[in-house]
Amino acid sequence: MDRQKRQLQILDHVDLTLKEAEFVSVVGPSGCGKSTLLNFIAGLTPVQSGAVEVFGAPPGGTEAPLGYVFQQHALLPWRNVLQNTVISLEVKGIAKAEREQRAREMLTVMGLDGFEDHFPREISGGMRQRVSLARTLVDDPRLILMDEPFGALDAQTKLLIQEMFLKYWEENRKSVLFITHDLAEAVALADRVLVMSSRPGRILAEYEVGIPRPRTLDQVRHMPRFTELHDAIWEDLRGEALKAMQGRA
Amino acid sequence: MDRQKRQLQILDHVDLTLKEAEFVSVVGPSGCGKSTLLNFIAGLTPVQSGAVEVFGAPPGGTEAPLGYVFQQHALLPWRNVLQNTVISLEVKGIAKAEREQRAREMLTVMGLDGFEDHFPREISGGMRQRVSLARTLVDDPRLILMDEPFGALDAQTKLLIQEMFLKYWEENRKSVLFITHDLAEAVALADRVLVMSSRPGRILAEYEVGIPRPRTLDQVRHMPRFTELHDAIWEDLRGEALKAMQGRA
Amino acid sequence: QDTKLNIGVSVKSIFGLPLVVARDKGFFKEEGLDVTLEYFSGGPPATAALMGGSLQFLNGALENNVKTAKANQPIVTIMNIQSNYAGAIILRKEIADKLGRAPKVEDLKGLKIGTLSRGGFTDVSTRYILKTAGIDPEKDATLVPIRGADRQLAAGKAGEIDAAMVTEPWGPIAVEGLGEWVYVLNTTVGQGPVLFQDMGYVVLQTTRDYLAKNRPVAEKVVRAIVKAQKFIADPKNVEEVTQIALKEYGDSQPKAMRISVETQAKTYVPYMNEAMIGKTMDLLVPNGLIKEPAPAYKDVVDASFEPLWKAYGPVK
Amino acid sequence: MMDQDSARQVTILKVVLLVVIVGGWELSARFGLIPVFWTSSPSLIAVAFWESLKENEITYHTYITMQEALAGLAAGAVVGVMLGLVLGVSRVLGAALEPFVIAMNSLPRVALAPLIVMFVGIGFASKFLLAFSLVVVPIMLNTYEGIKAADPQLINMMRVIHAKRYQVFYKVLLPNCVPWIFSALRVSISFAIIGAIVGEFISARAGIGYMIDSAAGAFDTTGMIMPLIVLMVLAFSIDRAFVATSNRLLRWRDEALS
Amino acid sequence: MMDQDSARQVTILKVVLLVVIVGGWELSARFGLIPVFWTSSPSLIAVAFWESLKENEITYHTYITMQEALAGLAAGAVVGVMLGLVLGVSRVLGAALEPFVIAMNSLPRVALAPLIVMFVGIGFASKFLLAFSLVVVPIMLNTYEGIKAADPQLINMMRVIHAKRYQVFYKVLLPNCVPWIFSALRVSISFAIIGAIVGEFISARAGIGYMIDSAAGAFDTTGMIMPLIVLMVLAFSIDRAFVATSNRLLRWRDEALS
Ligand SMILES: Nc1ncnc2c1ncn2[C@@H]1O[C@H](COP(=O)(O)OP(=O)(O)OP(=O)(O)O)[C@@H](O)[C@H]1O
Ligand SMILES: Nc1ncnc2c1ncn2[C@@H]1O[C@H](COP(=O)(O)OP(=O)(O)OP(=O)(O)O)[C@@H](O)[C@H]1O
Ligand SMILES: [Mg+2]
Ligand SMILES: [Mg+2]
Repeated sequence: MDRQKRQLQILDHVDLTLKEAEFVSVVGPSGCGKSTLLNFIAGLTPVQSGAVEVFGAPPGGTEAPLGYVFQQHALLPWRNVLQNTVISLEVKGIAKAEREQRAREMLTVMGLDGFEDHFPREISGGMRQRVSLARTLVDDPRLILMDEPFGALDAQTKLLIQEMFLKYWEENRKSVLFITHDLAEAVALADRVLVMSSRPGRILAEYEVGIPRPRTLDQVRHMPRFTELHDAIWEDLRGEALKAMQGRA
Repeated sequence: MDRQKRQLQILDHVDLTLKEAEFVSVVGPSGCGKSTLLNFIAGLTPVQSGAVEVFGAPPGGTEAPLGYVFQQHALLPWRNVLQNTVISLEVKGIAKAEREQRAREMLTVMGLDGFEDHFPREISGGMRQRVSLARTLVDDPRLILMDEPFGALDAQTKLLIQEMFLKYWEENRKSVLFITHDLAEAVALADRVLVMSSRPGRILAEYEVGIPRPRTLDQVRHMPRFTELHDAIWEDLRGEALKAMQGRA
Repeated sequence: QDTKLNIGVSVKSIFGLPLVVARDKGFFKEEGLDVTLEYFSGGPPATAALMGGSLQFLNGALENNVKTAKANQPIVTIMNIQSNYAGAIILRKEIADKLGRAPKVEDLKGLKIGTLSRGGFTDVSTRYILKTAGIDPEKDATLVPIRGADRQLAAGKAGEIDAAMVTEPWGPIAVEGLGEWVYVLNTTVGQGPVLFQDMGYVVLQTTRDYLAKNRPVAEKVVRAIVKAQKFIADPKNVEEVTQIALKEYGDSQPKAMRISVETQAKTYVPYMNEAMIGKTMDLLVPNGLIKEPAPAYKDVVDASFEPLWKAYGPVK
Repeated sequence: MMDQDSARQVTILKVVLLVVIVGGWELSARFGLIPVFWTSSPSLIAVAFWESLKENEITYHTYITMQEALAGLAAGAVVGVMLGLVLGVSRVLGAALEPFVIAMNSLPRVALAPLIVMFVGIGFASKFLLAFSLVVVPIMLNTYEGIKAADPQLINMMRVIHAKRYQVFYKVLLPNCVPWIFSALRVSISFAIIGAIVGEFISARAGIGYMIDSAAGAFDTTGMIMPLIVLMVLAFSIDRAFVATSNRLLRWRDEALS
Repeated sequence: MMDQDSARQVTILKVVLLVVIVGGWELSARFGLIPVFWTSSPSLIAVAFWESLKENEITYHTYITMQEALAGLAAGAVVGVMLGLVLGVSRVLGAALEPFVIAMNSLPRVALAPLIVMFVGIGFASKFLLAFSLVVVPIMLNTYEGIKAADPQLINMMRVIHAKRYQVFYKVLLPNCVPWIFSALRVSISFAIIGAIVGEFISARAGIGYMIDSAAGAFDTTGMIMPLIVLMVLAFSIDRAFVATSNRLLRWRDEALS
């Protein structure tokens, strides 16, 4: 079936096709266009040249079952955890009882039961990012775009949330396009890692991770393949990252 | 000589002595009192009970040759890179020509030559944190307190700056008390890692890293001792980190 | 059912006394009118209120009507309220004391004289008086406009002005009440140029449109006010009128108020005549506040109310 | 952030300051250091207040002024918020209108008294309009700022979940303005009162402005200052109540008003 | 952020708005939709302006008013900044004085005119004082806020390098206030002008307020509106120049004024 394969073509000879239930990480120096890529796919930025297709349709279509997790949680500060989680269902016009039930279930999966009434400012950064995940996942998207979702968390919280998300994903495989600066994260979570060059963004290299699933982060760290991939990618990127840092902010 | 050994006693049975030219990392869950510990030593927070001694004197003495690197760069936004770097020398009343020469040298060491005239807002996050390092190091402190100095950087920039700082430190050994949430960073840089419990902060465990110097980060990642220590510390902390995250922000 | 009316008074000043008496003595009520007096912070906003329809009648200076008539605005005067300019030039006591005699207009040479506002009645009158005494108001004296008589006295106390042109009852308040000033010239008692006598100082105005539709109401108003003017003029009513004035204008200076009421009592007369337009022009033209030619008497005054004025009786 | 100790110090200092100001004024007046005729004194003011209270005068005039001010404030808030929203939603229109609005707002309203009286008459309407004209622009500009300050990421989030434009408006832009509107409302309280009083100076039969004007005409300094002080206390109490209410309503915010 | 395209649209819309407002006013006046006697018309105003310019009148009066306003602004800035710094440095005193200052600031100054005349007389001083009294409080409060807003981390950094108190003040607190002071100065420009004009309404022999007052007495609406418009244009130009200067001086900041 042609909806099994999603055709995504972007920007400066960036040619990328995501398979159903595949987890693809994208790494690249700051400012190389990673976020722009996601915005093209989500239909947030109009495509100037080239073609982007999401489930066979142009991006931004009203029915595209897309989820987007941002680096900053993007929670509405005046809504409590539950009200934030239901927003996509609310916008769709799903009845209150149903949407709240679904949201509560997803919050439980994320380990947030008991915090439904809290405002975003009252919970920790790690919890906020999990609410943001719950909000995206409750809508049951077929493709999840994630733009450095754990980039703003402290290292330990990040480890915890990576573990949780990895477990969830392995149980509910969905297509994921995951942007990160963290090479360890990219390798540990994904099936495939794309390395982008600095502006104008091109795909420099592509690695099949090849670590079997189900994984746990602790195991992965011990695998020679992990360190090997990490080194290889860092080899690709070191020069670009240095350039990116020395450019103006 | 008694100034060779610095006696630091803090808070809830935290007993810690730093050796000359030793690099000690402190990890612990959010809110356990790590920053408070540094503030005690720096004399920013008055000590309520117990004793803190810095080079044999109470903290906050006007002559204590201390440096402090904060998580947020703490640069003065209205001063350019050079003016920010000289501030501690300026406060001491060192002549303009001399202080600027010393600052320029340190900026060169940090790879910032050519950026002397830029305001903080005009340079990248990684460069700002390097200016902050240069400002601290130009004063030639005997003890450097570092509070998650690389915590706000993106993962790749962090790798670059860690490398640079590691190299600098191995050439100019100074005592360093380094706080971080990032276990890999703690292990890779330090001679000794202290693990703190959640509030009230106590020292849970202490690890001698034992990886020979000079090190490079790439090498360190491949060493079994590195992964082993990482796992051990994470074992100690996982539960605490989870608790810290679930508490209110 | 009484006819509700709003009558404006351009400034809260004793020149509106006939309206206050007509209201408080029930003369309006006798005519079947329910009158509310509205005080303003000057002629322009009051005239604006009249034209905007918030007021049916306005007690304001004749000069305002002369100006509006020249600008073809449909405002018309239907009776006189106070015929003489009730003002006085006063001088600070310590300056007068140095003279060692009663001050004269000539003594104002070189002094700073407070007026209410530039181009306003006190300002042009002061200039006229100075000129008649051979003093050039531009060169030989300094005229300082200060909003509000209380502020004039404050400015005098602060040493900012030496003399002031004040309207009733501020003359008596300053001289007899506070004892800090002395009279130089008091037009209310007939001193100064004849121009200030029988000049149509303050008049009752309305719009031509309103008059066309409500002539009977206008007649009732005129009748009530004429009755009040006559009441004020009767010497045996001085005490009662003083009490009414004190209640309306503040009771801090009862002695001064009585003197003010007594001296003004005979100046509240309803009559208008063609010479009044000329006197107003004589006052305004030299100051560039209005240009020749003068508007026709009939364009300013509706003399058809003259029969009602006669109820006041003869004037000496 | 302030610890309990400093908080107590502040409270004590406030009381001390109040005593020094009021006491100093009273004593200077008693010992003739300042002329009572022009500056009155706290005890004279207190007596005048008590008299006025007994005759229900000050209460009545305060009621009138507050009625005008609050009506102007309410109308100004409604219109200002609506205009601000329109400008904020249509950014081009907003950016184009902004300089005109600011220029208009810098006019001294008192100078326009004849125009106001001509077009809206005297009575309630003119005071209302002055209060309104003083508050509508700040409220409008703040609402506009509130819309502009909405986090673009929140709007992106709404677009990703296919929210309609009106949903973005009601669920993001509008709530985002609320703290901005509240802070504009807070400063507008005294603007509205000033507007009402200036309106009363042009022409009025009641209200604080009328009391002050009458007292000025009667050479009564105490009578001028007393209503001003009542007004000051009232404005201050309203401000406190407003801050308390807004901190309750906006408890989702990081920072509270003080 | 605005792209070039919208920026052009905004400029076009501004011109269109200006034409519509001025043109609409002129046409309504010509066709008698509004009473010219009360509302004047752009062409009448233009003629009056030209006449006044030829006789060097409007320039002279504008000069007088601006002198009063700018003197008041300058003095208000100096005193306001000093008070703000004192309050900010001594936080207890600042917190204690704050409510008094706010209460004072909510008084309508116009009502205090007789007292002002009494104490400083008429002439330059009273206008200066009114302008001063309107600007000093906002500048003081903003300076105070600027001190309070100083990043505690910067102060910690200074303490670690053993900076003396005066060094912390000169090298951190003071520069940190500058943008706050500038933004207070910006809003204070129109406050100062309003203060000067209100002062001129009470008593003056020259200035824009005097021109307006004289024109009002002569029922000359054109003569009233013309100086107001000159003032508006002037205030607007000063604002633009100020924004440009401050963006140059404060180019170290993340965000520019607009
Ligand atoms: N709104 C915009 N206007 C102008 N340039 C933009 C805009 N957004 C992005 N850019 C530019 O496009 C390039 C790509 O930006 P993008 O945000 O996609 O990079 P990124 O790879 O996500 O960077 P990072 O890793 O820092 O998030 C950058 O050089 C940026 O300067
Ligand atoms: N100024 C303060 N007032 C009250 N409590 C404070 C203050 N500063 C810190 N604390 C509390 O003291 C505890 C220790 O704080 P500290 O900042 O030292 O933790 P930390 O280990 O540095 O945390 P993090 O990893 O998040 O930086 C925390 O629980 C915090 O809530
Ligand atoms: Mg990005
Ligand atoms: Mg900390």
